[in-house]
Amino acid sequence: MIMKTTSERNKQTTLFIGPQHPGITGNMMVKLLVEGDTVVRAETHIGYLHRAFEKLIEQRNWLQSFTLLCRFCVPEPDPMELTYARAVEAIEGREVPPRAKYIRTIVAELARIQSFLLWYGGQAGSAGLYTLGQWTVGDRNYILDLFEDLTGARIYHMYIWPGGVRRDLPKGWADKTRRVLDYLEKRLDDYNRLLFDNAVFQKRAQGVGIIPKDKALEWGVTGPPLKGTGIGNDVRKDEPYCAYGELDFDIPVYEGGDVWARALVRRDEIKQSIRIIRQALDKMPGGSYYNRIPNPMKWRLPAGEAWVKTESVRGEIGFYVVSDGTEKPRRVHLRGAAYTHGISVLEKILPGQNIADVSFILNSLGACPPEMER
Amino acid sequence: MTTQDIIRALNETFELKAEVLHGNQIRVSMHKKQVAPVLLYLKNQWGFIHLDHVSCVDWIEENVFELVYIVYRPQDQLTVLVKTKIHREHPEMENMEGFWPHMRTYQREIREMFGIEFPGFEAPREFILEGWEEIPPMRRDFDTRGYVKRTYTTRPGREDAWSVREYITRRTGEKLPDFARKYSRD
Amino acid sequence: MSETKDIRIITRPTKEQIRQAQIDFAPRCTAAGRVNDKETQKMVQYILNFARKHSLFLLAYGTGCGAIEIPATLTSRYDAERLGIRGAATPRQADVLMITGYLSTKTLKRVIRVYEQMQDPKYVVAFGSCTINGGMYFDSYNTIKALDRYIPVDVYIAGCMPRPEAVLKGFAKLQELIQNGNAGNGECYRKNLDWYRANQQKVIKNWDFPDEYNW
Amino acid sequence: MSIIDLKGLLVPLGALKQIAKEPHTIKYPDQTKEISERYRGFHYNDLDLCIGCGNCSTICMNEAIDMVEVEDIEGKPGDSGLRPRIDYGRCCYCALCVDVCPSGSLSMTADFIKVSEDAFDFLMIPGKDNPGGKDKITFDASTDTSLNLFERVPMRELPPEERVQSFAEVFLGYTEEEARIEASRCITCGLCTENCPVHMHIPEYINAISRGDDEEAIRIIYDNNDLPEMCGKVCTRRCEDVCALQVRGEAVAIRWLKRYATERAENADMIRRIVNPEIREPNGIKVGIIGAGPAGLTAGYYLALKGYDITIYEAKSEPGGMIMYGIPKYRLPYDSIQKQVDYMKSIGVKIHFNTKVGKDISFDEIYNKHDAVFMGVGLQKGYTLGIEGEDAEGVWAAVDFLGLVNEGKRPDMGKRVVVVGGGDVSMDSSRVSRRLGAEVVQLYRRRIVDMPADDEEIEGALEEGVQIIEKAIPTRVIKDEKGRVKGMEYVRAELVPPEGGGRPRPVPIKGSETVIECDSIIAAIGQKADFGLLPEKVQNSLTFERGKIKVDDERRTGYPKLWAGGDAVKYGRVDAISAIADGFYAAESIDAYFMQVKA
Amino acid sequence: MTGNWLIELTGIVLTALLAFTVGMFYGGLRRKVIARAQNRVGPPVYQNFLDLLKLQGKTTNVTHGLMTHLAPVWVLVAAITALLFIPVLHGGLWFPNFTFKGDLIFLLYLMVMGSLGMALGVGETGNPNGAIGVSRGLSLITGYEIPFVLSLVAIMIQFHTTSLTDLMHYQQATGHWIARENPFAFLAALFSVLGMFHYSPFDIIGAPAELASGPMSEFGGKYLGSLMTGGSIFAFVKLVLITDLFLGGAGHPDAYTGAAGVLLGLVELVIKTFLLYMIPVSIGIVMPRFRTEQAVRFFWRWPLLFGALGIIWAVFWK
Repeated sequence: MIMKTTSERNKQTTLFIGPQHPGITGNMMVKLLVEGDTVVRAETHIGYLHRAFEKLIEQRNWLQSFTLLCRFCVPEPDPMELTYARAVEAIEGREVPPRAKYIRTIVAELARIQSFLLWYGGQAGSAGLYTLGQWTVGDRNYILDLFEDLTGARIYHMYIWPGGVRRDLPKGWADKTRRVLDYLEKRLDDYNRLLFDNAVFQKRAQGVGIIPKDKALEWGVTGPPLKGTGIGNDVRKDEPYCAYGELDFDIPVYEGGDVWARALVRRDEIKQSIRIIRQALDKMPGGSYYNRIPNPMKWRLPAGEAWVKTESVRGEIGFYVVSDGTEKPRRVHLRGAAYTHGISVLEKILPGQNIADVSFILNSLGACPPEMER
Repeated sequence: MTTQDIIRALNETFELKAEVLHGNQIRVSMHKKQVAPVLLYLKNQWGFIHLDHVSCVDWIEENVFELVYIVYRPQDQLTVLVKTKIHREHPEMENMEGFWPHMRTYQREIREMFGIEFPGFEAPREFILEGWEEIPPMRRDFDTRGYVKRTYTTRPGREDAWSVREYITRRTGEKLPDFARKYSRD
Repeated sequence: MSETKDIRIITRPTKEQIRQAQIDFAPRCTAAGRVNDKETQKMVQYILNFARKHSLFLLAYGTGCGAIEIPATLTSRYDAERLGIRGAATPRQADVLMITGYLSTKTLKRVIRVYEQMQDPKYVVAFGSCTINGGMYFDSYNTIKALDRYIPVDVYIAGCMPRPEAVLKGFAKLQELIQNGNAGNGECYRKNLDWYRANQQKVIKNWDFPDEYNW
Repeated sequence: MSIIDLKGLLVPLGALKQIAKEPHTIKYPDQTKEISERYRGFHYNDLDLCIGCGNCSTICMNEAIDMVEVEDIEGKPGDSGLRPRIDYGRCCYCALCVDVCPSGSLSMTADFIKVSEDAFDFLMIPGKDNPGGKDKITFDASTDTSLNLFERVPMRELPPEERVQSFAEVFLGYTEEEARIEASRCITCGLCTENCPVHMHIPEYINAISRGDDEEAIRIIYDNNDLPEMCGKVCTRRCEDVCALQVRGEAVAIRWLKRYATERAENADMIRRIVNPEIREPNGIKVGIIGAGPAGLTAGYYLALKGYDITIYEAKSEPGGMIMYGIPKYRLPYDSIQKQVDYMKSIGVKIHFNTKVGKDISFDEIYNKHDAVFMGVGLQKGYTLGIEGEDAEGVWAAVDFLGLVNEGKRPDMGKRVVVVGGGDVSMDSSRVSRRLGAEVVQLYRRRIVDMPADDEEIEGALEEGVQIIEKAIPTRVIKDEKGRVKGMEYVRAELVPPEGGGRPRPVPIKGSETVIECDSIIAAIGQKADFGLLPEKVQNSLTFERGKIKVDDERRTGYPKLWAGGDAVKYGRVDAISAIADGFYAAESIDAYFMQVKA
Repeated sequence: MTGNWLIELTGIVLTALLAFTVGMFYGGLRRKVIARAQNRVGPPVYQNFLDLLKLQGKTTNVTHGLMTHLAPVWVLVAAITALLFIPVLHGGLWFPNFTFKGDLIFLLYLMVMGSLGMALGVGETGNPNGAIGVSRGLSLITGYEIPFVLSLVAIMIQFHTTSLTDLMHYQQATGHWIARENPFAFLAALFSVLGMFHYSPFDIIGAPAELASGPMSEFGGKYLGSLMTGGSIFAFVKLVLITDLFLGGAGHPDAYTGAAGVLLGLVELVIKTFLLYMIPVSIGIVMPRFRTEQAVRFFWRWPLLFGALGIIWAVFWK
């Protein structure tokens, strides 16, 4: 078959990266038309993880939906819960106690760190450096342990719900968190020496997968890829939610728009996240952690709509939530960051790249297939 | 620049009724013919260069689809929700894939999930689904549970379950009339 | 009051009926015909099974959310490689197909293809609730509900998602089955191919692959 | 980059120093990591604590939880007898079921490993299949973290000082908002219906209220209760005793919600319009009913709906029987009863007032005139104290006293009143006496907590200044020379648990006699029926038990074509809702009987 | 070597067995070392044997044609043939070899043979990943072969011989390793070894994240087992070759005699080859993968320079 296509397309080969492919995080397919080692055209095919969440949510009530939502994007469930909770609170006008806001901030930032650690593994692994992945994914377990202590689960926490958070911080959790952060900070140096000081990685990453700065916003690029082009937009700073307005942190910005710049942004983001968590732990207010909702089976929201955005690891995610005044949502529509990154942006920047870099670029954009197709 | 300026500009230029939704979010509804000019106006004149989201809501009771285009201006975090309603029978919307590159993705999704056509839009029809033969699944009249029942098999072994209400009713001999039953659980 | 009991007997299935429905649900030939326990099986078979159980190549195919705990299982904290479990890049080299959670119909099509490409003895490990009875997505139009209707399954692991410990326990179970000669359903699949195909085609409406894909 | 980046080649080699370090690996299964204290693993259910309400099954969006029959567990009021079974082919471990469990029996454990080659192996009845889970509970919901709302919306009431001034209604009823909130607390399990004698459709009408469909709620209520407004105010609300929320918190205010709903219908016409019952064509069968109490009215109403020709004979001048004459107006205003009786009349129920059977009309006449007779005569006579001096002037039977007051009379009770007893009637007597301006002392044989009276009533009485002396047994009424009551002697008692077990028995303590001075004494120690209206041959064919008529499940007496109900029969408890149940089921039975005759 | 064919045959079998065992154990050790560097325990050292046994125990096989069928055999044969022309132990009676004048050049050819066979086999499977992998492999070979050849040429010039045995004789007679005599040639060869082993950063042929497993994509079961065996023997061949060329080889006809001598020689061989093997392994642990053109460029820069320097050194030495 390959011979046929080769002759037909005149030295051009069709190559399928995925859906079963070690270089793909999650489950998607990039159909490449390659000439030699160079990509001529790229097409993203999704739908392999479509679970029809948005249809299912129409069948669930407002509280039941929150268990589904965290499954939108597997590596990073918490921003989904957070965004949904904020959207519901916006429609209902429900207040969130300050303690809950701080706890939410910590959870969101821990989720960011663990997701970045996973990304380290993916980014280095797609370049063939498996050692780093073994370290970071192994150390990620320490954060998952924290989650386990706090929420009762490793991956799907189902912890942030409308009105606040589900349980209070357990005893000794803050100290444990600090210890883990100290450990991580030390390990981060190890990671960076292995990855960022590595001549081969620098060679691989620099000048690859460039997103032009002047097009970035129009292309719908957000999050680390946007900061890697030199534009420092971040929802946490622009429209502070949770406790971000009261905490001190910086938005790392690097010029270049290539994989390297994006990697540097992520490297610095982890440090900022550690800083945010430390501050939040220090400033943690007392009081209630949960503004009780009515009986969930009979909880009705007033008719209305809300559009709420959150800065996730991959970029900004948003929920468009519509209530028609019943117990069930009319529509909960997710705008995932990967929605643009994994499809339109990827298709735009892949042509001209080496096929060796396809999954490398895919990882650096933070494409998350389950988020794209829901 | 404030929300009021945008609202005034929209209202004066297009004779619309824009209003504040939450904080610095503006909501504006219009006829579907106006959507493209308004979006272009917002993008080019006012710097709403970031298309945040395109969503569709099925209001089956009113027999309309509501399309929502959310654009965002990064300088001062202003958001405009441009909304329009289109008829559910033969729904059509203007093809705006040239405005933003990811509009294409959104339009493909909406075409597949709601069956809204965009004349002149030439992307492959299959996007997320494969070999779909029913009505577009996100339409509210698509009965996902019925479809599941027809198509898939669930594991047997749970048929001995009781509804608590029914169980007690049988025990006590209570006769639950039909008009009351619809308020029962399950 | 007495009549209610009668209604129950008429309208509700008995335990035996339920059990029968379960038996009829999917072919079970794991134990049929090729039980070779320690006493009867030949030495060679025993040694081969020993090697098989200690050398499991997993196909790197993240079909669902469960894929997120696979890295954790394979990396330094839980290190499945010390048990001989490691990843393989292509179906030809793999022994174990992990169905990590829900399967959308679109993925199912690829999974079937991958499963058929794998070489005997091949094992299928099903992760999480979704593979057993639909899990969270029991009313979703796009995911299958019971995996053993479409491909034979050796081991199910409960959880959503199964923790790495549970995953390792699942592999331990698989190893036990392999040693006893009870794992590996490729033969069963071929024998009941018509039945499986009928089920598969019921949910996969478009059975053709893209042209270039048919290598 | 320089031509050779030595640093970039050498620095990463530093990673090799990890070779010398101890691996981070946890060698599962030889080593295990401790599972955190909040882990959400498999479920555990405390089968004794579980009440089978099925709320877990309802909240589960994955339909993972079935309610199934479990060996060795029998249903009883307040426990459906079903227990949750969880399908781990569905469960997503969200623990919403734990958070909504009203009894707190369901929790999650640190167990999470279940591996099987059989896909049918993943159904588990928590608690039964993992009895060891109790020691591994990691995730549970306390009353603080539970999603159930354990606190009831408080009912607005008059302040005690104001109450004692008049017979104005004490409880003011829920506002619409309060009712919606209170109704939304209900988890719609339906356990309460079992304890209701008439098995009202409680979850359904509460759900209707919570959804804002008050008129639907009224329709559902009238389906098997024709005196709901009365019930909404004075029902003994045994449903609330078995409410799922009552296990760990306050029961849903079922009675107040019923009251809220029924009060939406302001008059008989509105009731008629809202309920809009289906009335069958008249079938010409005549049924006579003796007594316009709750039992009689109910039987009459439901038979009338079925097309029967109903005539009720009532001795008094007002309908309602005991609820009219026995319950003080501050609890049940006159209008409430009148409204409902008017509605019944509009259905076609005929009531002959001031017609005392046995005096104005003979039983035989009624029996001959009608095809069937239902008798709901109630308990009209109070028990006497049975102690020395009880014939003194100023010693009242509570029934007589309350009847008199409800008729609008204001008997002179003097300054100090002693009430004897601990039931609802005694409370009514005490509180009415307070309203008549007397100081009230109430004597009860056991402790206050043992009182059969409604807690709300006891509380109200205490608030209004009624002094309750517990563990006090009256021994003697002290008369003055004119034969009037001057005081009462009582003796303190101690509670001795009987040998066979059961309720502790009060035993007098010798030498603890005390005398309290008083002007009147009200004996509220129970009532008995008066069957003088029945001819001897009828009486002979009936079975009596403890002074009450024995009836079968369908409220048939031993005498042909005679049904009986209400307080005067030995079936269920003595309260209005039981009487309504008697009337309701008697009506069904009568209907079934004639259907059979016809066929 | 003497004409006793029985001893020779035993020698051949023993050599092959030795190469196979040592190669497989090295594979296991490599996995263990990598695991420890990655903070984990790693598989047992004998893991590769289990893997091989399992692969051979696969009951079904898929073939795409004759060449696919032959490719693993080809690789295996090439490996064993190459092995036979390498003096495993210098002067050891039981580990003979068919060295002859000019065997170095012959070896050069033999070592490419394996890859060539693979290429032909993969071509028939039609898997695009395999095809790309093969083309990458061929580019890579052109990359590392040139410095390697230059380094060999330098030695040939320097010592006026194309016979491995002669080189070993020289080293053992003088006690000077060629690594010392011509360090530039040694460096060039060392860099080439990095490429030959296809470990990071030169694992571009079977790069999992890019090409699934490249040429191996369509080979499973017994094919993969044969490839694995061939690979293990090849690894041993490469290591022994470099040891013989630059590190003095192992065994000494005078110092080690009899069974004890053979054993001591083997110990020396294992130590030398293992240390040598650890070089590509360590680099593989810490380096990500090059792109193909980067890899080729890498070889054509420093290794090539070292090779050229080696020749200059050889010409002007003495």
